[in-house]
Amino acid sequence: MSTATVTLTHGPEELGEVRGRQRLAVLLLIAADAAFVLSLVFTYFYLRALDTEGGWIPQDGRTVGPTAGWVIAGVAVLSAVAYRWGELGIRGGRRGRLLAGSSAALLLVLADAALQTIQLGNLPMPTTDGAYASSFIVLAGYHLVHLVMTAVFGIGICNRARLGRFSAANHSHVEMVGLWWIWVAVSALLTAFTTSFVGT
Amino acid sequence: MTDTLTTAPADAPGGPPTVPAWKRAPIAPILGIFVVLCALLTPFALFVPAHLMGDAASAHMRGIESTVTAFSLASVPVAALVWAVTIYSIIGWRHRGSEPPAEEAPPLRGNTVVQVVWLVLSSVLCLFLLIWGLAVLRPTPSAASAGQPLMVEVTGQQWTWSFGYPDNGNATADRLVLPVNQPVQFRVTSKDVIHSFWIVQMGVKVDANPGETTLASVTPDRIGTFDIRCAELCGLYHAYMQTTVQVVSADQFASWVQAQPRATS
Amino acid sequence: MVDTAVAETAIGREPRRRVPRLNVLTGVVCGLILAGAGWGVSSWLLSAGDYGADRVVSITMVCWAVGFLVGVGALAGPIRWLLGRDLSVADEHVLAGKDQGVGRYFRFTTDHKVVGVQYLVLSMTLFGVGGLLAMLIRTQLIRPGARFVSPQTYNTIVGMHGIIMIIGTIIMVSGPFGNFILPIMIGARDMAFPRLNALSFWLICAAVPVLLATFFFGGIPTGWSVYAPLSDQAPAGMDCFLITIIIFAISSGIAGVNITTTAVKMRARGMTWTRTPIFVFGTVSSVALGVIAFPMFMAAMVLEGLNRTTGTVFYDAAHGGSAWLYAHLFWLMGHPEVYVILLPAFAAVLELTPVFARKPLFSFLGAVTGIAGIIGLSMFVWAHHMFISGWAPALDGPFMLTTELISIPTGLLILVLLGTLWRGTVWMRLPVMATFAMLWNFIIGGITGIYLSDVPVDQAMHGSMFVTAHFHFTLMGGALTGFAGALAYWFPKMTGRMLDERLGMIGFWIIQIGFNVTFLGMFAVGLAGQPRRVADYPSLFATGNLVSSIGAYIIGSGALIYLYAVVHSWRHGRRAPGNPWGAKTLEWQVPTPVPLENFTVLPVVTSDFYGYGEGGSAAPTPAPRRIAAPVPSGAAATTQEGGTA
Amino acid sequence: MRAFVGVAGTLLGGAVAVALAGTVLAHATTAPHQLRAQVSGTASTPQGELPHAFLELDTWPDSMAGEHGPSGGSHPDWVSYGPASSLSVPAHSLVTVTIRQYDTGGELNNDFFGTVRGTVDGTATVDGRAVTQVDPTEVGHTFTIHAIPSSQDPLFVSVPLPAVADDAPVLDNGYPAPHVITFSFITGGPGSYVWQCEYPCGDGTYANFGGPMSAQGYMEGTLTVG
Repeated sequence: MSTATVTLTHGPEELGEVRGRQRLAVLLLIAADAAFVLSLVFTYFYLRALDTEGGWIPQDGRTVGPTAGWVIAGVAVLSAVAYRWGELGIRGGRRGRLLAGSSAALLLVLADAALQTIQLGNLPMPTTDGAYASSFIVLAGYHLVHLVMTAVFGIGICNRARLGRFSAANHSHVEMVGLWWIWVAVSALLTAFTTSFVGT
Repeated sequence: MTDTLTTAPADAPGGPPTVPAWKRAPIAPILGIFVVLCALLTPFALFVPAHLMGDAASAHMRGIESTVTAFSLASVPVAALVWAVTIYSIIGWRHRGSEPPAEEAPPLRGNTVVQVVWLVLSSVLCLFLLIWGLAVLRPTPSAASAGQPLMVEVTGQQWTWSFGYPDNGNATADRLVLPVNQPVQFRVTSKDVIHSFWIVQMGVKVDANPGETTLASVTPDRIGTFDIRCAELCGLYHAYMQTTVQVVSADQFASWVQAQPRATS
Repeated sequence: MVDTAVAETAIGREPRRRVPRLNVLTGVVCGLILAGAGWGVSSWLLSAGDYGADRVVSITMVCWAVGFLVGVGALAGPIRWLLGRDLSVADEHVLAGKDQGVGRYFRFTTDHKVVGVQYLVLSMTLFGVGGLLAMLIRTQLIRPGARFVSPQTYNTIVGMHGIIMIIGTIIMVSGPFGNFILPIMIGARDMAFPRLNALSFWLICAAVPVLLATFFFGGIPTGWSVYAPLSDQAPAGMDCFLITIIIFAISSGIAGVNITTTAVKMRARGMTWTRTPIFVFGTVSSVALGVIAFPMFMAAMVLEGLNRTTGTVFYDAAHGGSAWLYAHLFWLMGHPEVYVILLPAFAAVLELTPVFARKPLFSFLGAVTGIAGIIGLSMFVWAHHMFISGWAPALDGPFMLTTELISIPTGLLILVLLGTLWRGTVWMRLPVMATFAMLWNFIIGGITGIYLSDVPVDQAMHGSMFVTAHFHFTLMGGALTGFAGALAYWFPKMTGRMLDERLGMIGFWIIQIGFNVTFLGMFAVGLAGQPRRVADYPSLFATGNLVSSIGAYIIGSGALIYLYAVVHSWRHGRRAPGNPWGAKTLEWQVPTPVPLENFTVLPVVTSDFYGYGEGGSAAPTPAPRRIAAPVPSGAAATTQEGGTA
Repeated sequence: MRAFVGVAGTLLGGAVAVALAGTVLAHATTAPHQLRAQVSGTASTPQGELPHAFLELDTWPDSMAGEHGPSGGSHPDWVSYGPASSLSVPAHSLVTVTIRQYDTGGELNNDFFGTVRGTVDGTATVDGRAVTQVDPTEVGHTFTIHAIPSSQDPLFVSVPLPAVADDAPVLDNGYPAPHVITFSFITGGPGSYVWQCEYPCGDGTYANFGGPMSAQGYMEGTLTVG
C-alpha cells in the first residue's frame, strides 16, 4: 500500500494550521475581489481611451475633480493604519489597544462611507450622460460597497474584542480582517488614482 | 512519430530477439491501424471540408479553403496516431471480468524521449499553423495596388442589411450588387446592436458595431449570386437577417446602380 | 474569516440552543415572503420611473435569494460571529448532519459528503433541464421553415440551454467529486471551511429559480453570451439572468477559495505535491482559475445591470460606451471558463485511467505541466473570440499565436492518457469507457479548435454552426464524457452501491454515437455557412440539420437510459465493497459508507498512488486495510475547538 | 425484464417531458389567427395579368385595438399592428396593401427606410398622393417584408408610413385621424417571409428596438405566400 498508518491522535487541529488556511482563503478572496476591481479599472481606462464618438466627457463638460477621491482614499488608509495599530496591540496581548484601534478604524470607515455617499449624492454630471460618469460612479460606488463590508467585519471585531475573545496567542480573525482592511485601503488608492485621469 | 514510441522500455519479453522491435506487438498492429486510418482520413481531409465549404467567389476564400484542407491534412497523422493507440488498447490490451486484473503491465512512469519528441512535434505543428495563418492573413499585394477600391457602406439594423454606394451618387439598395474583379471596400456599421456582416462564399466577415466603422475588403472574381448572412445573434429576427450579393459585369453594375434610389439625405 | 475554524472562546460555556432545524422548505417560504415584500415595496416606490420594470424585477429577485438563504439557515453562522456567540461544538455537529438521516440532504448541512451528493443531484437536474431545451432546439431545426416555436421563444431556449449547461458543467465535477471525493483523497476530515461549502451550494439553489424565472419575464433574446447592447434592449428576463450570474459568480468564488485552500493546506502528512493525485491538481487549478475569472464575468453583468436599472451607458456607443468593452470582460472570463469546465473532467479521466489500465500514470510531471500550461495560457487567449469584431486587427497575430500554443499542453495531456494505456491490462469496466470516448471526441474538438484559432479560417467559421459543433465536442464530448466516467468510477463510494454496468454501457455508448452523429452534421452545415443560433435556415442546410436532429434524439435516449441506470442503481444496486476497483488512492481505503469525519486515524503518505505493478506489490485488497474504529462520541468534537487547547 | 420496463418508462417519461414543454412553449407565443388577403378580380401588371389580392392593416399607438383584445393583452401600452400579424397572400398575384396609420412618430435612425422599395414602380400612395419617399424625420412606422434567401423567390418590400401630426383631429374611436397608405407588390412562388417595422418605436429600450419591436404580434409578424 502506498500509505502507512500512524496513530495520529484524532485530536485538536493546530492553531497555526488553521491560521494558515484562513490566511490563504482570505488572500484568495482578495484576489477575486481584486479581479473585480481591476475589471472596473479596465472599464474606466478602456472607455476613456476609446472615447467612442467623443462621448467620454458629458456634453456640458462637467466632471468630478480628483481631490475628493484622494481625500476619501486617505481616510481609508488612515482607518487601515488605525486597525493595524490595534492588531499589533493584540499581538502583544493588549486587548484594550485592539478595542481602541479597531473602534477608531471602524469610525473612520463609517466617516469614509459618509464622505463617499456625499460625493455620490452631489455629482455635477447626470449618470446617464457620457461614459465618464458611468465609469466614475461604478468605481466610487464599489468603494462604498467595500466600506460597508469592512464596517460589518469591523463591528464583528470590535464586538468580539469588547467581549474579550482575542488573546496574544489566538487572534487569527483579527489578522484576517486586517488583511482585508489593507486591501480596501489599497483599492481606495487605486480608485483615486484611476479617477484622477479625467480628460482624454 | 510512431517509431519513437518503440523506445519505451521493453522490459516485457516480446518476440524472439531477432525480430526488430517495430515488427513486434503492439507496434506492428498499431502501425497497421495507423496506416489504415491515415488512408481513410486523408481523402476525407483532402476533399470533404473544402467541398462542404462550396465554391469560392474570391481569392481570399480560396485561401481559406486551402488552409482548411492543409490543416486537415496536417492533423490526419495526429488523429490517426491517437486513435490507433486507442483502438488497439480496446482490442489488444483488454481484460474482461469482474475482478481487477493482476498488475502485470510494465509500470511505465514516463519516457523522456517520447515526451520530448511529442513536445517538439506539437511545437513544430504549432509553428507551421502560425506561419501558414500569418501568410494567408497578409494582405495580398494585388489588392493594394489595384487602384481605388469601390466603396460600399454596409449598415446593419435589426434585422435587415442596407447598402450604400457613396461613389455612385449615394445609391442605396437592400441587396448587394458588385462588379466582378473590382476590389471592394466595405465600411460596416450598425444602427443598434452588434451584427456581423458575412459574405459566405467570399470569406468576408466583420462585425457591424454600433458607433464604430469596421473595414473589410475583397475582390469578387466570379459572377453569380452569393449569400450574405448575419453571424452574430442580434435579437428576434436574427435568422432572417440574410440577403444576397450579386456579382455582375462592370457594365451591368453601372446600369444597375444608376437605377437605384438615392439616399434621402 | 467568518467560518467555523476556531471557536476562540468556546471554553466553559453551556452548550447553546441547537441551530434551528431550518431546511429547504423554510428557505423557499422565507424567500417567497421576502420576494413578495420586495416586489410590493419596490413596485410601489419605483415602478413609475424610467427603468421601473427592471428595478422591480431585480429587487424582487435579490430579495428572493437573500430570503432563501436566511430561511435555509445560511446566515446563522456569520450573524452569531458578529454577535460574538459562536456555534458550539454540538451546534457544529447538528450542522454537519450527524444522525439526521435523509433529511440532512435538504438542509444547510456542512458535511462535505452531503454537499457532494447535493451538487451531484443539482448538476444532473440542470443537465435534465438543459437537455430538454436542447431537444426543443433540435425539434425546431428538423426542417427549414419549421414554426414549432416562435423566434422569440427559440432565442430564449437557445440562451437558456447555453447558460444552464454552462452552470451545470462548471459544477459537475468540482461540485460532486471535488466536494465528496477530494477531501478524502487528500486525507482530510472535511473541507477547510465547511459552512462556506454549504453556502456555495445553497447559493446556486437560490440562483436556479431566478434563472428559470427568465422564461416568465419575456425571456432573453441574446444567447448565453448576452452580448451588449442587445442585452440593453432585452425584456425583464434579462434582469433575472444577470442576477443569476452574479449569485453564481459569488458561489463559484466561494467554492473555489474553499477547495483550493483545502487542497493546498489540508493534505495528509507525507502527501507532497508529487504524491498528490492528479485529480486534485485538475480540480484545484480549475477552481482557482475560476476565482480569478468569474469576478470579471460578474463585473460585466453588474455593469449591464446598472445600464438596465440606472441608465449608465457602459455599452452604449451613442453615449461614449462600447460594445467591445462587454466582449472583453465577457471573454476574459469566457475562455478560461471552458478550461474551468474541462480540466476537472479531464483530470478525473487521468485519475481513473491508471486504475483500469493497472499501470502508473504515464508522466505525472507531464500531466501537471499540461494542466499548468493550459491554466497559464488560458488568460491570454480571450481575444480570439474577437478576431472579427474589428476591435484591433493588429493584435490578431499575437492572439492567434497564444491560442495555437495552448494546443501544446493539451497535447501533453493526450500523451499522458495514451502512455498510461500503453501496454496496460485494460479492465473493461464502465468508467474507463470515458477514456476511449474522450480520446476520440477530444481529438476532433481539439483539431477543429485549431481551425478556429486561425484568423483567416475564423473569418469563414466565426458565428457559424461549426463553432457550435466544435465547443460541443470539447465540452460535451470531452468534459461531459469525463463526468460520466467519473460518476461511474466514484458512484460506489458516494452511494454505497454499484452502478448497473449493462445499462450504463448501453446508455453511455448510445450517447456517444448520437453525439457524433449530431455534431458531425453540425460541422457540415457550419462549413457550408449556416449561422449559429438561428430559428430558421435556408433549405440548403436541410440534410445536415435533419441528421443533427436525429442524432440529438439518439443522445436524448442514451442520456435517459444512463439516468435510469444511475437512479435505479442508487436505490436498488448491488452493495459496493469499500474498494471495488482495487484502486490505491485514499478515498478507496475508507469504509463505505464513509463515516462522518472520514478517518478515525489520519493517514500518512509514503509514496504516490499510482504504484500499479511496481515493486511486486500484491494485488490491492478490495477491503480497506485499516479498519476504522467507530467514531467515539465527542472525539470528533476536539477538531473544532483547537484554539482552546 | 424489470430493467427493460424501467428503461422504457424513463424513455417515455423523457419523451412526454419534451412534448409537454414543447407544446406549452409553442402555444405560449402562437399568433391567434391569420389574416388572409381577399382576392377580387385581376389586375394588369408589368408581369402580365395577375390575380389581385387586397390586405388591410392598421397601426395603433397602443394595443387596445387589434388582435390583443379590448383590454390590450399583457402590454396594453405597446404600439401594435392590427388586426393581425400573421398574414397570408396568394402566390403570383398583385397584392395591394392598405394601412391606416394612427400613430405619431419621429426620425428614422436609418434614412434607408424613408424610401419606398420593392413596390410596383417604386411608389406608394399616401392619402391619395403617390410618393417615392417620406421625410425621414416624420415617419410613424414602416412595413418591411424580408426573408431568408432560399429556394423561394426573393421578396423585399419596405414602405414608410408617415407620422400623424401631434395636432391631428381626434376621431370618435379616440385615435387621431389616420394617414392612409396604399401600395402594391407582386408575389412570386410560395414561400414564407417575415415582416417588421423599421422605425424605432419600442420606447424606453436601447435603440428603441425592444418591447413591441422585439415581440411577434406587435410590430412584426409573418407573411405566408401560397
